[in-house]
Amino acid sequence: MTDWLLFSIALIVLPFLTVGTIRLLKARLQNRLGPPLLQPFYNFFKLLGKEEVVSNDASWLFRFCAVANLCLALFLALILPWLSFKPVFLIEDLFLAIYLLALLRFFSILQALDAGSPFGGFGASREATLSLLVEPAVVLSLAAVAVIARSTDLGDMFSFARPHTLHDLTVWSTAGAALFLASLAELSRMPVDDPTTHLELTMVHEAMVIESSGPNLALVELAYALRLVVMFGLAGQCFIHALFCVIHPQTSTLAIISLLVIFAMILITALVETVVVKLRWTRVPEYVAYAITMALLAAGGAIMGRMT
Amino acid sequence: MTLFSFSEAVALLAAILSVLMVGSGNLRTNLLAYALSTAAIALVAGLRAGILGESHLLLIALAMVVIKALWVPWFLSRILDRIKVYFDPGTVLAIPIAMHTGIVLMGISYLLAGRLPLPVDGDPVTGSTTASISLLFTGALFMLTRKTAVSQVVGFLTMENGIFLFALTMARGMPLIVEMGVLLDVLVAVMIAGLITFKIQKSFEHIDVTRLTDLRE
Amino acid sequence: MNEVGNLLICAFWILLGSAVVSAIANVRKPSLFAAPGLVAAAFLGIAASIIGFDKYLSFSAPPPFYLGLAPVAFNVDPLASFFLFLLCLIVLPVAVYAPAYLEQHKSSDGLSGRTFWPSLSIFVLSMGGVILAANALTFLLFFELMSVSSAILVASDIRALRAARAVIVYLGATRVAVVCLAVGFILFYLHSGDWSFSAIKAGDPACLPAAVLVLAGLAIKAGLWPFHIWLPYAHPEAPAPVSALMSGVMVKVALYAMIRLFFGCGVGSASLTLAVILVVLGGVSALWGVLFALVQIDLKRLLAYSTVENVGLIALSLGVALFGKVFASEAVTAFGFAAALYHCLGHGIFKSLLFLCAGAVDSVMHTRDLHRLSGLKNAMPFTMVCFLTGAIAISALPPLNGFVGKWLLYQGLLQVALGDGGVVAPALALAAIGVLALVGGLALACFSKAFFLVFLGRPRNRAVARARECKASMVFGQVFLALACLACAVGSSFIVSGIETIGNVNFMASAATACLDVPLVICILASACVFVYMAITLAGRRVRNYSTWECGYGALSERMQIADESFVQPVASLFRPVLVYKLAQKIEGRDRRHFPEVVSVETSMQSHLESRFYLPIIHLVEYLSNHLARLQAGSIHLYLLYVLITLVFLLLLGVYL
Amino acid sequence: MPDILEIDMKVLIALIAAPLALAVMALSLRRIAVISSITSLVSWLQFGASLYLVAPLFVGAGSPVPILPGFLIDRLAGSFLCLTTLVCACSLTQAHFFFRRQLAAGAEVLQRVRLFYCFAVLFSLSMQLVFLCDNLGYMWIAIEGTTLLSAGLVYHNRDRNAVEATWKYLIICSVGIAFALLGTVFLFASSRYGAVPGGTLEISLLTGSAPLLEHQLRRLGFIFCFLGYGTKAGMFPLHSWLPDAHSEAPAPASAMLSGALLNCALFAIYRLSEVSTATGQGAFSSGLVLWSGAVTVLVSGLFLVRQHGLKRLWAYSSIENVGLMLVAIGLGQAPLFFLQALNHSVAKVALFLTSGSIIQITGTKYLKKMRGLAQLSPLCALVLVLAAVSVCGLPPFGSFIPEWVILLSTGQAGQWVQFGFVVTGLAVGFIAVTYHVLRLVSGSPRPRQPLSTPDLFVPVCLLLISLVLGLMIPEFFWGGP
Repeated sequence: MTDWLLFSIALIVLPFLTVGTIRLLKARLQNRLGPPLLQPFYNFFKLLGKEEVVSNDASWLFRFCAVANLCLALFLALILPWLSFKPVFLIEDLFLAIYLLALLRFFSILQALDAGSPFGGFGASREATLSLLVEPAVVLSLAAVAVIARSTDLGDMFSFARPHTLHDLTVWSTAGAALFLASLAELSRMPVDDPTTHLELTMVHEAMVIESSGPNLALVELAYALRLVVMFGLAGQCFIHALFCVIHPQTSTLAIISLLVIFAMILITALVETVVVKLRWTRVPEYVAYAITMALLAAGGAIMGRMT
Repeated sequence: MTLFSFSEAVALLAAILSVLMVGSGNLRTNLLAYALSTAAIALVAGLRAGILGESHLLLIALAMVVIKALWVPWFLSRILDRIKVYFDPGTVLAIPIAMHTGIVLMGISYLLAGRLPLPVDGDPVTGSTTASISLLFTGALFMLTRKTAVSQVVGFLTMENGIFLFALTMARGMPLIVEMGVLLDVLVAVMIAGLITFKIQKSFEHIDVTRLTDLRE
Repeated sequence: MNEVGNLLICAFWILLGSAVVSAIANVRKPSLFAAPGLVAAAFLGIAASIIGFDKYLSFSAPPPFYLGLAPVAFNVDPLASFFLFLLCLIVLPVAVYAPAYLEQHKSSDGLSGRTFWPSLSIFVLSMGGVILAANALTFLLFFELMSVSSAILVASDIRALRAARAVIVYLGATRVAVVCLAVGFILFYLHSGDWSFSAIKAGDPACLPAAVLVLAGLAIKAGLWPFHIWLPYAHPEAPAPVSALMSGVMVKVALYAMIRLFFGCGVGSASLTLAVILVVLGGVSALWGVLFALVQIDLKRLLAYSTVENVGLIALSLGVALFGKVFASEAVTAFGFAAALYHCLGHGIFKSLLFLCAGAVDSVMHTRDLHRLSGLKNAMPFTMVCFLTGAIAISALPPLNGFVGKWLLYQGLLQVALGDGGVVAPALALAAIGVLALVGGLALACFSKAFFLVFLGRPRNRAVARARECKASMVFGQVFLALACLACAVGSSFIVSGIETIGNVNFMASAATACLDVPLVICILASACVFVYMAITLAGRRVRNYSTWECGYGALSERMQIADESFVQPVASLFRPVLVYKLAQKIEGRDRRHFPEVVSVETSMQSHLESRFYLPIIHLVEYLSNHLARLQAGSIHLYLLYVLITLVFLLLLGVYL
Repeated sequence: MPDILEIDMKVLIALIAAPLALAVMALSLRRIAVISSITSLVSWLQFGASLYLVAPLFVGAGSPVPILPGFLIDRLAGSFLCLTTLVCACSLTQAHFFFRRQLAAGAEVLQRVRLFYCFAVLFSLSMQLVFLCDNLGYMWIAIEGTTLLSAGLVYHNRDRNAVEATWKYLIICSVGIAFALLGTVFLFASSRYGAVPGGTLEISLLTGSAPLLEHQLRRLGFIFCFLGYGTKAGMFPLHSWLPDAHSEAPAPASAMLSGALLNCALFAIYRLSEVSTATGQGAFSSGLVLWSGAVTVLVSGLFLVRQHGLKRLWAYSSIENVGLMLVAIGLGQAPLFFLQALNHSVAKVALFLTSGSIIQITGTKYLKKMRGLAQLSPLCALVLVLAAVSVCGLPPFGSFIPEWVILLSTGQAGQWVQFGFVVTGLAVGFIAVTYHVLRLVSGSPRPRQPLSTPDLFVPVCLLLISLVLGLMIPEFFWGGP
C-alpha cells in the first residue's frame, strides 16, 4: 500500500518537477534567473482554465488524440519500471510497452496533421522519421535485457530479486546508455531538437503541438512530461541495475537512488542543452547511430553472457 | 559391254546431263537438259526391265517417258511462253561455279555410294548409285542457286529423278502401285506449281522467288 | 458423407451455380444472383470450418471426374479448416460490399460487367479448392483456376493499358510459379511415387531441390521478396473487393501450402535449409515491402507493398517455427507457429479492411492518387474510423490484432535467442528483432502518412466538398471487418489455443497470450480515455473555432500543407541506396533566387530488383527472340538451305552415333 | 469374342466415298448455302461413322484389324481417324458461317468458295487415308496428297501473300516429302537383307521382322523419313513454311491444317519410330525425336515472343505443340501422343475458328492494329481468352494433363536437359501468348463498331469438350506411366 501511495505521489509530482528542473538548471547554467521550479505546474492549471481554440479544419481526432495520449502516457507510467519502488501492475509486458509508446506517437502524429497546418506536417514527418530510427535502439536494448532475464515480463526483467552477475554489467550499462540516447531523440531534446528556438519550422515537438491550445495543450504537455520522466526513469533503472551488479544496496536506498538517477539525467540534459548546438536535420541519423550501436553492444553482451 | 554396264553408263549420263543443266541460265535449255536426263533414267528402267525380266518396270519406264520427260517439259515451256520469261534473272551462285560445284558433288556422291551396303542381288551398282545421289545433289543445288519459280520446279523434279533411280537400284521390286502413285503425285505437284507460277507472274510481275519475302518475322 | 462434406459440397454447387447463372442470365444486375450466392456459400463454409475444425476427413469427386493421374481429392483437417474459415470470413463482407462498389465505380459495363461475378465466384471456389486439395494435381488444378480467374478480375478495367500490363506481369509471375511447383511436385513424385500431400517428405535431404522449387513457386504466389514484383502491379488494378480477396486470402493460400508441405510430416534434416531461406526471405521482404510502401503515391499500391511486408513477417514466423521443429524446441515452435497462423488471420482481416476502405474512397473520389486526396474526414466518417482501425492494426499497434501477431513473433524470436542453438541462431534472432523494430517504425510512418493524406488536413481537391459517405452495404463490409479486427484481438488467446491445436504444438503461446490479456488493456485504455474526456468537457470550457494557424498572413492555400513526398522525404533519403531515391529540383526565372517563376520538385525512385534483375532477363528473352526471328527471313532459298543443313546434320549424327 | 474383329466394310466405303461425292457436288451445285449445309451435315455423319467403325477396337482386345492389303486399323489409328473427322466436321461447320459472313461482306467470290469445299473434302479424305495405311508407300502418297490438296486451301485468297505462302508451302513440303520418299526406299532396301524376301513396305511386317533389317540402311531410312515428315509436321528448323501457310489460309482451313494435318505427319513419325524401337536399337531414333521435340518447344516458345499476326501466333503455338507430341513419341508413349494431339486439336481448332471471327470483326490480321476486342465483342474476347488458356495447357482444360504427364515421363526417363527445354519453352510461350492476347483484348478499339458479328457456337462447344477432357481423363487412358 505504501508503495502505491509513494508511486502515486511520484507520478503526480515528478513530471512537472522534471520539466521545471530542466528549465531552471538550464537557466542557471546560462546565467539566467529562470522560471520558478513549479512553473510547469502553474502553467498546467492556467491552461486548463483557458478557452480552447480549435481549427476549422480539425476533426474529432484532434481532441481525441490529446486525451488518448495522456491516457497512454499514464498507462505506460504504470507498466514501465521507471522507479524502483513502482508497484506491480496487472500487465507488464515489454513489447506491449514498446508498442504502446508507438501508439502514442501515432496519435501525436495524427493530431499534428489533423488541421492541415504546414508546421504540424513538418513536425509529424520528422517525428515519424525519428521514431523509426529510435525504435530499433529501444527494442534491441530492452530485448537484450530480456535475454539475460529470460523473460519479457518487465517486472521480472527489472527485478532486483534476480541474481545479477558481473557479466550483466555491460548489458545493463550499454542498454541504459542506448535508452538514454534514444530517449533524448524520442523526446525531441537537444541535440536533435531545440525546444527553445523561435522558429517552429525547425522543430519537432513544438511544431507538432502548434495548433493545440487551452486544455488540449495542457493534456499534451502533461503527456510529454510524463513520457520524459518515464523514459529517463527507465534508462536510469538500467544504470541502477548495472550498479546492482557490483554492490547490493537496500531497497529504501534504491528508491532514493532511482530518484537521484533521474535528477542526474536531468542535469546531463540541461548541460547538453547548454553546451551542444542542435544538429542539422540530415545529421540526426549519425547521432541515433550511437544509440543503435549501444543497443547492439547490449545485444552482443547478452548473447556472450548466455555463452558463459 | 553387257547390257547391265550399259544401263549403268546411261544412269551416269543422266547425272551428267543434269550437271550440264546447272550450267545454263536459259530456262528452255534447262528444260531440255532435264527432259533428256529423265529420258535417260527411263531408259535405265527399261534396260533393267529387260535384264531382270520384270515387266512392270517397263510400264513404269513408259509412264515416266510420257509424263516426266515429255509432258512436264512441254507444260513448263508453255508456261514460259505464256509469262514470257526465258532467262534466270541472275543466279545466287555464278553459273560456272555452280556447274563446277555440281561436278565436285558428283565426286562426293561417288565416295558416298561406296559406303552404302551392296544390294542383296550382288550386282555392282556403284554407277547408278553415284548417279542417283548426284542427281539428288544437283537438284538441291539447282533449287538453291536459281531464282525463278520454274527452276525450282525443275530442281525438285531432278531430285525426284534421283530418288527414282535410287529406288530402281537399291530397292528393286518396289510395288508398282507405289511407283505409280508417286508419279501421279509428281504430276499434280507440277500442275499446281505451274499454275502458281503463272499466278506469281500476274501478282508480282516477276517469277523471282527470292523476292517473295513479304511473309517474314 | 457427414455434415462437413455436405456443407462443403453445398457451398461448391452454390458457387458454381451462381457463377453459371450470373454468366448466362441476361439481366441488368448479375450481382442479384451472385452476391447472395457468395454470402450463402461463405456462411456454409464458416459452418463447415467450425464443425470440421477438430475432424480429419477426406473425400474425392465422383468417378467420371479424374485428373489423369490422381483423383480430384480433398482433405479436411484443422489446418485446412482454419484457412477455410479465413476465406469465408473475408468473402462475407466482400460479397456484401462488391455490388454497390461496382455500381459506383462504373465498371459494370462491357466485358468486365459480364465477367466480374462469374470470375469472382470461380475465384472464391478455387481458393477453397486449393485449401482443401489433398494431392498435387488437385492443388495445381485449383491453383491455376485461381490465378486465371483472379487475372480476369484484375483486368476488369480492360480499357486501361495499365490493367493489361498488370495482368501480364501477374500471369507471367504465376506461370513461373506453376512451373516451379510442377517441377517440384514431379521431383517429389519421383521420390515417393504418390501424388498426395501426405506422402511428401519435404525435409528429406534427397528431396531438397524439389522442396526449394516448391518453396520458390509458393513464394512467387505469396509475394515474398524477390518474387513480389507482380503484387504492386496486380493489386492496384483490381477492383477493391478483389484486391481485398487477393491480398487478404490468396497470398495466404500460398503460405498455407508452405505450412502444409513443410510442417506436417515433412520435417527432416533438410528443413534447416528451408527455415534459413524462409527467415532470410521473410526478413528482407518485410523491410523491402514496408520501405516501398512508404514511398508509394497510389493508395492501393501502398497497400500492396504492405502486403509484401506482412507476408514477409509471416514467412519469418514460419521460419522460426521450422527452426523450432528442427532443434526440437517446443517453445520456439509454439510461438513461431502461433505467430504465423495468427498473423495470417489478422492480416487477412485488416488488409481486406484497408482495401475495402481504399475502394470506398476510390469509388467516391474516383482517384487513388494520394496527391489529390485529403480532408475526407467529414465527408466519410465511417470509412475514416474503419481505415483508422485498419491502420492501427497493420502498424502492429496495440490493442488490435496486428499487435498480437507481431508480439507472438517477437516472443518466438526471443525464444530462439534464449534457446541453446549456439551463438549464430540467437544472434540472428536478435538481429531479426532489430529489423522487426525498424519495420514497425516504418509501418507506423507509412500508415500515418496514408491515413492523413486521405482523411486529414484541408481538402486539396474540390471534389471533396461533394463527396458523401458511400452506400450502407459498403459501410457494412468495412465495419464488419473492423469489428472482426477487434474481436480477433479480444479473443486472441482463444484463437491462439485453436492454432496450437492445429499445429499440434505445446500450449505455451496461448498461455502467454492469456497473460498479455488484450481485453484488459482495451478496457483500461478505453475507460481512461472516457474519464479524461469527461473531465475535460465537463469542466465546460468554451471551444472556439478558428482558422488554422497561418502566422497571421491570411488564408492558407490548400496546397500549403505537407504533401506526400515531403512527408516521406526524410525517410526516403535515409534509404536512398535501396530505393534509388532521386530528388530533382528546378527553380527557374530571371532572378531565380529572389523571383523564381517556375519552381518544381520531382522525386523518383525505382527498384533495383526490377531494373537490374528482371529487366535483363526479359531483355535476354527478347534478344533471343529477335535473333531467332532472323531465321524466318522470308527467303525460300534460306528455308531450303535449312532443310539441307538439317539433313546433313542428322546424317552426321546417324553415321557417328 | 472373335479373334479378329471385323470392320463394317460398307460403312468404311461410305466413309471414303462420301468426300468424293461431296467434291463433285461442290463443283456442280450452284447455291453455296446448299453446298455448305450438306457438307457440314455429311462431315458430322462421317464423324459418327468413324466412331462407329472404331468403337469395336476399344471394346475388345484391341488387336489391329487388317482391311485390305496395305491397309490396317488399330486403336491409335482409329482414334486419330475419329479426331480427324471431328476436326474436319467442326471446321466445315464453321466454314458455313464464315463464308456466309464473307460473302455478305462482299469479300469473297462464289467460285472460290466452291473450290474451297471441293479441296477441303478431298483434303479431309486424304488425311483419313493416312491413318489407315499400313504401307509406307501408300502413306507417303497420302501425305503428299494432303500437301497438294491443302495447297489449294492455302491459295484460297489468291492475293500476293496467299500466293507466296502457297509457293513456299508447296516447294518446301515437297522437298521434305521427297526426302521421306528416299527414306522409304531405304527402308524397303533394308528389308531385303534377309528380313522379308523381296522387300516390303508394310509397317506391320517391318515391325515384326525389325531385328533382321539391315542396320545402316534402316537408320538412314529413319533419318530421311524423320526429316521429311518432320518438315511436314513443322519441326524446328523445318517449320519455316508453317506460319505462312497457316496464317494465309482462311480460318476454317487453318483449323484443319493445324488440328488435323500436323497429326498426320506426326503419326507417320510415330509409326517409323515404332519400327526403330522394335529393332531393339531404338535409342538413337527415340533420342533424336525427343531432342528435336524439346528443341522445337523451346524455340517456338521464343518465337512466340515477337509476333505480328494473330494467326501466325497460333501457328507458332502449333509448332510448340508439335514439339510436345514429338517428345511424347520420343518417349514411346502412343496414348500420351494421342491425348496431346486430341487436346491440342480441340483447343487449336477453337482458337483458329475464333480468330477467323476476330479478323472479320476487326478487319485486320495484324496484332498491332487489333485493340479493344473486349469492347467490340465481349463474348468473342472471352472465348479467345479461354481458348488461349486452353491451348497453353492450363487446367481445368484438357491440355494440362498430357503436358503434365509428358513432363513427368521425361523426368522419369531422366532426360533433365530436355525437361528443362520443355518447361522453359512452355513458360515463355505462355507468357508471350498472354501478352499478345491481352494487348488484343485491352485498349480502345480502332474501328469503333465491330465490322461483323462473331459466330462462336462451334468454338464454345470445342471449349466444353476441352473442359470435359481436362476433368475426366482416367488413368487407364495411357495405362499409367
